[in-house]
Amino acid sequence: MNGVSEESQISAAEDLVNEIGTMEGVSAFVDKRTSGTQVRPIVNLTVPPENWRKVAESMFSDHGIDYCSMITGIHWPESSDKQWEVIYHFLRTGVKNPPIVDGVVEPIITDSSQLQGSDVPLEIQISIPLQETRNPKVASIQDIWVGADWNEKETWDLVGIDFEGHQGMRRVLQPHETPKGYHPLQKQHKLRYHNFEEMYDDVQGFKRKPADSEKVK
Amino acid sequence: MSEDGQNYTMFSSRMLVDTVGDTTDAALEASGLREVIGVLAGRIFNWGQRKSLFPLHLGIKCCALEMAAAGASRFDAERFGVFFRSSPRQCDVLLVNGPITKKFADPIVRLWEQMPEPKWCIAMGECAISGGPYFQSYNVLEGVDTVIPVDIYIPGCPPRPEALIDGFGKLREKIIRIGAVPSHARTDGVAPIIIGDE
Amino acid sequence: MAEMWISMGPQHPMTHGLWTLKVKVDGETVVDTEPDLGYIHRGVEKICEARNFTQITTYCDRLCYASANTWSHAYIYAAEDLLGVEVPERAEYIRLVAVELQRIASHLMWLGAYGPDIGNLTVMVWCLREREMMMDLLQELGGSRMHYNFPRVGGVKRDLPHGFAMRARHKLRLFLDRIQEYEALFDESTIFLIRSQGVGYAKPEEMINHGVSGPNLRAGGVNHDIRTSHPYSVYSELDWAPAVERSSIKGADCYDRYRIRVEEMRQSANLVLQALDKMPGGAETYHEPGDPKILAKAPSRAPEGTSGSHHFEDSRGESMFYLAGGGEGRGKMPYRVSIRSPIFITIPYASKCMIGYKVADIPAIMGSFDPCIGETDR
Amino acid sequence: MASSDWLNIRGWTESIIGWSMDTTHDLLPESVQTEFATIQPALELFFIATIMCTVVFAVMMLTLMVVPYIERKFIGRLMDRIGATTSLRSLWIGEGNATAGDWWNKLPMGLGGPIGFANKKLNQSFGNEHPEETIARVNNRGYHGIWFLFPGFFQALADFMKFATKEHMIPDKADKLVFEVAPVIIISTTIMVFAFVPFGPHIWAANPELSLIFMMAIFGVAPLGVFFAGWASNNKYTLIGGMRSAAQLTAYEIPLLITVLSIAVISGSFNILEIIDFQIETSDTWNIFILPLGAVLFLVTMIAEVERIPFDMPEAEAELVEGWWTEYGGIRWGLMFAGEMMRAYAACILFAMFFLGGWEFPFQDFLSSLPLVGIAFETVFMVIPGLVVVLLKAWILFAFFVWIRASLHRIRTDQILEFGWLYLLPLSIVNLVIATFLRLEVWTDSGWPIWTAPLLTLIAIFFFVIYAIDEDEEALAQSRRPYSTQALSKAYPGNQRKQEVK
Repeated sequence: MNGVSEESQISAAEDLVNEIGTMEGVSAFVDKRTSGTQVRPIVNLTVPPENWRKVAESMFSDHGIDYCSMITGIHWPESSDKQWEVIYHFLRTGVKNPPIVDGVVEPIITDSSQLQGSDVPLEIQISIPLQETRNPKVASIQDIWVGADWNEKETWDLVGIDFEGHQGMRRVLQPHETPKGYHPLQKQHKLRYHNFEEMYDDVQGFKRKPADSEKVK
Repeated sequence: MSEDGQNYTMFSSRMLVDTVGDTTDAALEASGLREVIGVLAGRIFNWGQRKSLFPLHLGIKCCALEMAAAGASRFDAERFGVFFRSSPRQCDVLLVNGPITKKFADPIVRLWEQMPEPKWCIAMGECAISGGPYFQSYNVLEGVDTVIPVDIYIPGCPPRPEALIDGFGKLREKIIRIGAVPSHARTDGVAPIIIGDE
Repeated sequence: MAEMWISMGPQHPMTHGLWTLKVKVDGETVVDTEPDLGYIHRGVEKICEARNFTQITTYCDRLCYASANTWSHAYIYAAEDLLGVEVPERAEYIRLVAVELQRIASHLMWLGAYGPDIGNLTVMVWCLREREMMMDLLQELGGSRMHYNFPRVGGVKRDLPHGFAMRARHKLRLFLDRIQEYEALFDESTIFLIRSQGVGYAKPEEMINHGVSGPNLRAGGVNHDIRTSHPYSVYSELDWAPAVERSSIKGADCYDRYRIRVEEMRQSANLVLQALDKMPGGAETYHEPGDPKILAKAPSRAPEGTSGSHHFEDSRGESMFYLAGGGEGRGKMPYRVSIRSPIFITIPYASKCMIGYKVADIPAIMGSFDPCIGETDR
Repeated sequence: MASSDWLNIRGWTESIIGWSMDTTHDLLPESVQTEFATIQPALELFFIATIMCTVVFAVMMLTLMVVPYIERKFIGRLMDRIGATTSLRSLWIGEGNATAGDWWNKLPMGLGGPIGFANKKLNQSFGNEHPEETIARVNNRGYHGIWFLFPGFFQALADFMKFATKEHMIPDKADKLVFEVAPVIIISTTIMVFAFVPFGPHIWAANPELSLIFMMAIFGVAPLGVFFAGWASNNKYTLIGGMRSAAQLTAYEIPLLITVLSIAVISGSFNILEIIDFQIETSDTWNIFILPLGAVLFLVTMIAEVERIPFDMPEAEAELVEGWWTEYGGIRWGLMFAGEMMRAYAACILFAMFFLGGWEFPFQDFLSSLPLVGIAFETVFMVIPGLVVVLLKAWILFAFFVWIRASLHRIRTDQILEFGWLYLLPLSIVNLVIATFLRLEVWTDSGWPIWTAPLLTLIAIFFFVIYAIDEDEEALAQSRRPYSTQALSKAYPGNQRKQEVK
């Protein structure tokens, strides 16, 4: 048994939730999910966009969350409470700087099942609902976690959520000459041949109707 | 020495080359040897072109790994004279092995134009033939033949290395039938060959 | 010579795949680099919003084509998290065998591509010869050579075929001896040592902050492996420890990244051998496809508001899927699929690692980070 | 020419030309004969030179076909592959089921008949209907074609035919004149090197007194063409490739010349034929046993001079696409590709000439002096001309080059230059000092004293073994890896890690 033990991970998740839950506007809870034979606690936070920057700085400095995994932007045009949503995923690697022994890095290869307290690795999922419809904005965390830099560029490029304070925002995945306002992952853009009838209608490409079009399919 | 302006040599070598060329032409014509040399040389050059098809070292997506596997030791493509070069100037087959996105459309056309004639294009894998699983995507062209004339289509996602080697075999058959002539001199109407449909 | 920008263009033997690295060069030393991705961006996230949960596995196979199984399993774990499915024990073991075999094949593809980067073609052909052995085993599981579409939400498509365990054990033991050949060609060649030791330093704490993960991170002495830090599947049942490299103070160089991957190949081979021995119900028994022992019943709709995510240890780093439920067809299709590609985050950092080294070092450094552009551009 | 054998092409041509000149002299009318007599020697010399040049060129070009065959097949075997299998057979069988139809009917003057007949006959005996071939194709065995048609041998010919028919493209912003001149420089100088290479005691084109210096001079001109090509094709990669080749070849030209000088010092003359005769007659020991350090140095500098794998920076595929010849295609690139092969071939022949005793069979004297078997060996040595021995040695050496190419990686440019200036240059000077010392002190008129050759080779082997075994015991004890990152690997003389960690 050399994976991280469940109890220590769940207790570490609870401590983190209690600490961060105290910040104003933040609602936090531990979501327990099973993956394979292991219970997997995830720290879930919902943060209003206004004080997201403050929460991010405190997470990095006080709670040692050092690894930004992914940023997702979702466009909820029909949903009632939010128009856009930005979901952050973080990992606490719980890795202290390995000591240097006679000029060589001596990595701490401890058996991960004995890890306790603050150096237990944790998963954190943060969702930020945004209300305004025209141009959604969220504070950028590029300078805290440099790993989030290209994630933010990609989210703006594909979903169109702007990140204030992000230097060098440019199109990363799309061709450079795509028109300004075009962000494909927004729900109003449809895939080609989205509804199959259209594809069948134009199967020979000369707008001819397929032979069995009147028959009830 | 193509333009006159660049021609620094006092003695115009092109004049010498032209005169020598014309006289030998006339002599061969008279002796009927021109026919013999023309036919035999045609066969030898055709054999040469067929037996050494250099594809471009261009890997777009998963079919690139099947291309590498075809070049490796189990399915050895080099048995048939297929030797991967990485500069378009030295290749005569453009093996397109992945989806062509809008961003890669004009670089691939530039690669195609950099290749000297006579050149052929093999569309390997679904993505190169018709956009494959990404035919609905906003960023993928539906097939390479929207930008480049294609000679051989190899279906499969990804096609097995044997299919790729069979594709080169089909290309050799096409070369032996229509000759290793530049594309403008080709008799059109020769439908592209699709592996496995005969 | 005045500084000039060279663009190592989309078609370039150095790039494993299609991307451009613009390099500002002063004479032979690299002054500044700037990656330009997006040449095979095919909008997989947009297409997956119009596909149901089983169809998406085929797209995830084709994300990173060198390790198709690891990516389809990463997606399946996230989908099971979204749909809340309990996977039978035997299916987890079969999945572990498939993923670890794919990790060996992916590392072999990397080693094969790294050889010509430094100038030796024999390594490529040897590694692809071994990779064929692994692909034969995976072909028995999934049916095709490269894209297997093997896992299903709630289990696996088919049980291990008859005689698979015997063939796998034989091939893995042969492979464990063959690794000595690569080490002879790499470690005992002085030229490889001077080309890779002390080249492309990457400091561990910088790497964590830049989001680099997987073998590139463990090469710097950081013991962070998703399989042990966030255990999933049955990795905690087998006894193994993540391979961590003891690098120099200035950080991990190309030689460490090479050593860590050769170590991981040995480790994956041992993991598969252990998994085959410990398989519940024995590796030789065969269950019909769809048997509840290998495939649990799974709901096919995810109501709105539910979400599922899962971190996964891919052969290149930490890959992750986030699925939001409630898409079209009353939830049969996901509302949003978000994919974390480890190489998409590593390439900007790797290109910054090259500053100060020679033009001839660019392929050595870039190759050692094992870029796979399929997953980068999604 | 002390050593000689029956294949005396030069002698024959001289006698034929001399006889024909004299007969023309007699046939001419009296009035012209005197003037003809004055120009007769010059005319004779001209005809002999042209004939001998064509003979040497023909020998070189025909045997050059073997070099790419060795390269493709041997590297294929090292890489567990079959390599090229293009053979003569593919001339008459079509492709799969497509054939070119009866193309011979288009031939005028009834030439078509015999060709068509031959085609049918060959197809029957060695064509597709051949039983083994179809069985081989059925169970997917690697079908190489009929073994005695040399599968793979004609791949180089097929490649060259294809190069000949490719379109010639000049990049529009390229410097056109230099773009055209550069391949001419490279190819012509490479072929001129063979003017001084004697293939046999009587098969050489030119044999000036200082043929060694002539050859080395011409050998060093090609890199100038490489630099021109790199500059002219107006492409960043080729520019860097051209600069690298210029820097690398200056760094290796000097140690090469000093090593060749030490050979001249040992053999006592600058003429290659005399060097070989020195090894065969006067000293009766090959120079490799006298100057082992010189042999190693010559090999290393020659590999760098010819830009093969360990020193392959100018056309390094990995980062420079194709290096200096990226923009060349078609026949110009084909000729430069063949020129590259010729330079490697010339390097192998030179090594055979300087160190392996030219056309002397190994242990020739010892074998023929054996009591019983000696006569048989004697006749064998009489029958085999010197040309065959030289070619065999060159091909075996080229196989050694290919073996190096298959197993070593590519060195970085600055490491190449550092290695050239800091290690090869001093070593070659040391080698020159040894050569002069051996020639002045140890050399007696009757030959080397008995102990010199074995002693020098033993010293060389001793140093080689010490240098080769450089694994680090305590590093091996600690970890399973032959070279542990932390334990300072001594594999490379002044390695970087030692300075950094201090």
